[in-house]
Amino acid sequence: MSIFKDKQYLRVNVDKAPDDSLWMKCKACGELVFKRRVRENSNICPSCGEYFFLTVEERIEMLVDADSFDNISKSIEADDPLHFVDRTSYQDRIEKAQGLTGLPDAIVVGRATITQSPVVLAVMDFRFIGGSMGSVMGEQICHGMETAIEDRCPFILVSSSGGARLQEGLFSLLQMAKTAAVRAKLAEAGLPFISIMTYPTSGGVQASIASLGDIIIAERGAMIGFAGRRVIQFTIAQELPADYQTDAFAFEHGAIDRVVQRANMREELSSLLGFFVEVA
Amino acid sequence: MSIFKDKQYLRVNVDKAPDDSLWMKCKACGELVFKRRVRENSNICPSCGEYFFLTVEERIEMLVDADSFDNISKSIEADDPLHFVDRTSYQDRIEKAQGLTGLPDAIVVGRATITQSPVVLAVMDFRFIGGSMGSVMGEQICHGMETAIEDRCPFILVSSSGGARLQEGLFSLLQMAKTAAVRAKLAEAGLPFISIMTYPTSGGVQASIASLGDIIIAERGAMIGFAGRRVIQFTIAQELPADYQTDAFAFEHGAIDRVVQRANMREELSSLLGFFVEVA
Amino acid sequence: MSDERTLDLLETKIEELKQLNAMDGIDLSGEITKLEKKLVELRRKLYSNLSDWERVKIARNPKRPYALDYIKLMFDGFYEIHGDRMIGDDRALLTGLAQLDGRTVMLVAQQKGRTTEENKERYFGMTRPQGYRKAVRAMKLAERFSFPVVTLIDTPGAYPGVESEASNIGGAIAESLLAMSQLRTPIVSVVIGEGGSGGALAIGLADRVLMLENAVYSVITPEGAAAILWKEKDRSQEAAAALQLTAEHLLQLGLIDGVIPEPLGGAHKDFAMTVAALKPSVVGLLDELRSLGIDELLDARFRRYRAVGSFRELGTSHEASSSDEKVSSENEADAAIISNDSPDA
Amino acid sequence: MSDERTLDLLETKIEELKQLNAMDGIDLSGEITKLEKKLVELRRKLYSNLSDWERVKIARNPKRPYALDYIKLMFDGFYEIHGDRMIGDDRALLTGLAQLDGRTVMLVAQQKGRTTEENKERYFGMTRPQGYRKAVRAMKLAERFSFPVVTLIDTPGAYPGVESEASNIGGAIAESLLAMSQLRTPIVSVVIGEGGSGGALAIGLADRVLMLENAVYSVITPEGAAAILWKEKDRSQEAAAALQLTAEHLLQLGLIDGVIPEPLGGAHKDFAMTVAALKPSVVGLLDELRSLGIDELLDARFRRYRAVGSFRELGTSHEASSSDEKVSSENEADAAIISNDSPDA
Ligand SMILES: [Zn+2]
Ligand SMILES: [Zn+2]
Repeated sequence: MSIFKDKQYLRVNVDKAPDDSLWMKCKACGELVFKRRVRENSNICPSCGEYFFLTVEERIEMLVDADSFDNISKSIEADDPLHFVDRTSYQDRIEKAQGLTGLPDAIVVGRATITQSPVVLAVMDFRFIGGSMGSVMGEQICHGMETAIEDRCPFILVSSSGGARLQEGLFSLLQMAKTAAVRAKLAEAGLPFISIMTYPTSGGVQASIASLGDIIIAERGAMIGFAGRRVIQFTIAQELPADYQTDAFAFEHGAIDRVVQRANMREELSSLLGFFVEVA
Repeated sequence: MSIFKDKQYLRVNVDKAPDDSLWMKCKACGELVFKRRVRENSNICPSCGEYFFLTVEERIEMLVDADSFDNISKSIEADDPLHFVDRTSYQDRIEKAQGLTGLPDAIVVGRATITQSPVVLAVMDFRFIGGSMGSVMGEQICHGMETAIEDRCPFILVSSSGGARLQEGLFSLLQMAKTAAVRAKLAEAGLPFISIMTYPTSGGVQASIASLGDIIIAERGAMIGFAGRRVIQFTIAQELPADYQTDAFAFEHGAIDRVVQRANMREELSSLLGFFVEVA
Repeated sequence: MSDERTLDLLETKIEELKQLNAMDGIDLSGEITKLEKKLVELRRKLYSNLSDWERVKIARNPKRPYALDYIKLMFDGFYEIHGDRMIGDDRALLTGLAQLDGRTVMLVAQQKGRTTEENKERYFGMTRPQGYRKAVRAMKLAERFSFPVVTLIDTPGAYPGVESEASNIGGAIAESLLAMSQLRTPIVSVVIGEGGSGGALAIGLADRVLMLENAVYSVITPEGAAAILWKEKDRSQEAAAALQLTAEHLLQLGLIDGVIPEPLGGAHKDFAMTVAALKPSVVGLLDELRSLGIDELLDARFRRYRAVGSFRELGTSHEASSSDEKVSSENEADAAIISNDSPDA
Repeated sequence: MSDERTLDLLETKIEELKQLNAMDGIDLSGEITKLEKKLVELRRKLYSNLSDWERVKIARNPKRPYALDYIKLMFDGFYEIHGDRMIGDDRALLTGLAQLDGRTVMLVAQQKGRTTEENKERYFGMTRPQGYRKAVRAMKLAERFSFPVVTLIDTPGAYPGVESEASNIGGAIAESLLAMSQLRTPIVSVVIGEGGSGGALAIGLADRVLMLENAVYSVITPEGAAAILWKEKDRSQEAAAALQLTAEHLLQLGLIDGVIPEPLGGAHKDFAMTVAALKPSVVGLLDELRSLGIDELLDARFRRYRAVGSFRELGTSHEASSSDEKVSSENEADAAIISNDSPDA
């Protein structure tokens, strides 16, 4: 059963394909664990506590009131303004990612309620070309914020992204500016923006919209930062500490407000939204 | 000859008493130096380069166009709201400081021109109870900023202060808030505030008005910081680096815009003011 | 004269007598009642006549309610926000959303530690630059949503030292003052313990300022003043009196708006009673401030601070000094080379 | 085909011939004129057909004019201001007042170093958090006085590494974008050399964006793209072409407002000529922007950025993929785990 009321954007949902096995092997601890138990456990390994990626559907289901999510994503998909081809064409990457995720791009936006409080929620899907931000994601985020302004309700963004989408070149880079500009409108309207950073929130997403939350909450285990380990080793060959870009590092250095366990995120939002009831 | 056109506030000017000697001994290098040469050299030791304190008159003379200074200080002096007595009474300290400096309190405010640009200039005198900020100084600084707003011209403050004046208790502390509040009005009026920090700019003066300049210029050799060495050794017994609270330390850590030789300060202001000609 | 410890001992004895009374069926109730009356009387005597220095000691009493105690007892659902978004998070200054009487406020509160470990984490309640910058961030967030700001002041002073200077502690305090003077939402500050100089004022530029009865608020600690002005540290009691740093003095001087009574013996004797006295005052002030238009509020705040100061027309009310005595300017200067921030050791 | 070095050699030879001509009275003027014509022709041929990768190399040429060269040649009286007022001063990003055509502007300019020593000081032109925070301070200062802001972009990218992350480099870039989107004064940005990803854009959210003819502006360096997408570093030339990072491409894509022609061979061949081409464009744009009301200006800036992006109605212009091939999501994801900031080594 899909949590999306409106399924028009969902072509194929790989997760809905019948499980070919009831068991999975945890990449972190190597244990064979029962898939259903993993799912019931917020997609956290019951054996070692490792967080597995969530699909957009799983993430939404975990955060909002049952059946409250109304997908309002704009009916758009990536154009290919540069006719970009590397080892494969951008067009092909998009189609494959769509096939894999059942989503038009790496983000879904919708209206929902969290303990009856109306919100606009946007959730990235890392499986879709690394959750990278191209023109579609930029537009959907802005659409989400504008809907929040119309509805006079909070905007919540769950980031899971490696950064800008390379295949759209400067178009992608400029989404950082675009989302920042619309975020200013949300602030002018006096409406809260809650940014949730999950594994990973980095590059152009971390250096723009994700870092502009009134409140920034990291999911435990999130990787948060601008430049990845590879870039640093490539550029300045610096030794990196073990806690580099961990949630704890970001917290210690004042970049985020709170670190929250995945299983507690809904309650966290519920309690936070309570303070903003009079705002809307 | 006094540079003050209006001498009503000047009772005795110690510096005008006849020199009992043509020579002085430099505290820094121990050399006997010719007083007139020191004076001609911006009160800098011709032998070792040590900066000596400037009186308010000397400072003003060094900065503004000849005979352009018009003392507009409010005709006020310290009250003694707490009837403060330590080893001696506050009343006594005030009177002695007035006798020593010929000034009603540790600051003088006036209109002047610098290479023909009109400014309001306020200058502290460290000899007056360590240039400490009590109610009179707070009021004179605000009066200076308000005059700048009336005249639509820049405001320049030359700080030389150990901090708040203890003998006025919380009245002194609140001058930090008072000057900050009026400084906001200057900003709203779109007029520049140039803060010049000299030796020393510390405590409550550094932690309020002096740090709120649009542009902050340190005189070479300035001591800049919040808590003095004694306080730190007293409180946390920390070892302090040699450059602690030097101009170089403040510059390196981004607290100030520039460090300028005393002899070049007038030219510095002249060139800076040139950029603000269209503002007034 | 009896001091607090003696009275505490007497209280313990009375408790013991009560237990005896209950256990053995011996009727001591008459004696107990008399002793209890005596205790109240002695307490009243002791505390009705506290010296300023004794109040300093009460204000610093580690049993005294701290910010987190008020947060627990006076507010609902504290949602703490952390970090200055630049270099770090200061645990000596807490910021967060809370409900007061059913409405959201932004709390900015200085927090000391009770245990050695907690004091290490909280730098003995001394705020660092990242704390003031977090405070400014929190206050601007509050402004965006028209949440009033409530600040709880309790610090020996801003944290001194190389690390603080390297992050421009003075500039951080100054910027906080500037931000508060322009903040377009009501601000109420309460000095709940130690109002330590610039480090306290940095979050104390408010529309209304309250003090608890035994709180103190001063340009410098008595110890610092004694060392600098009297050149003798053990003159702290005298310095405490001279500085007029108690709530009562400051109310008389017109520098604060109200004094919140504490239970006999001090706020630490009864947290609930303390909160019961403070809460309606803060709620009432916020209601009053909310009823003003925002421009009216900011005008009034400006006028409040524009007017603060005590001076007189030149030469009006005392004779010009005829003293010929020359004082060393160095010595005099020395008297003012202080930081606004010299916490007691 | 002849490359730049060959032509430089030819130029030297012509100079030598000229000297010979002058010294010995031998008349070589006819031959010299012919050679000079030939040189111009060869240069034109070479540079009229530069590959994108060749432009990347020109954009990075250390002989190219840097911010300080423009400051010297194009502006009058640069008054540099330093420091973020919080933790430090970044020498890879300069801010200060300057006069342009007789009027004050605020310059925000990235500065690379030429010597090893200078590069150490300037972190090879890579901006740190204190640089972006200084930039925001400078821009807000400009706003207070209605001085327009001119930014000169020239960076391989923001400085990566532990120190930067510990001061929240990503947050600093984001805050700069937010501030620029709301800044109530005109902003003109010029990419004068390397526009390196988020580190460049952080000071490039402007009312008008110009690029020099041989400047580049890209979401990632060609080397980074080659490493991530092609998995082969020596595919940088191909990546450079695919990224459409040149001024000409970006103008065609509608992402910038104008291209400033450079002297034949690149801006480094003639600083004065470069400035002569750039200066009137910037002056003209500022005049145009100054003529707008401030709200109109901000509206237009908002619409500019609100509109940027290239996408299409779902399913409109290409067939749904029927490919059954399953790609590893890990592999795909990998393709995007990049920083916006991967300067070349
Ligand atoms: Zn596991
Ligand atoms: Zn000397």
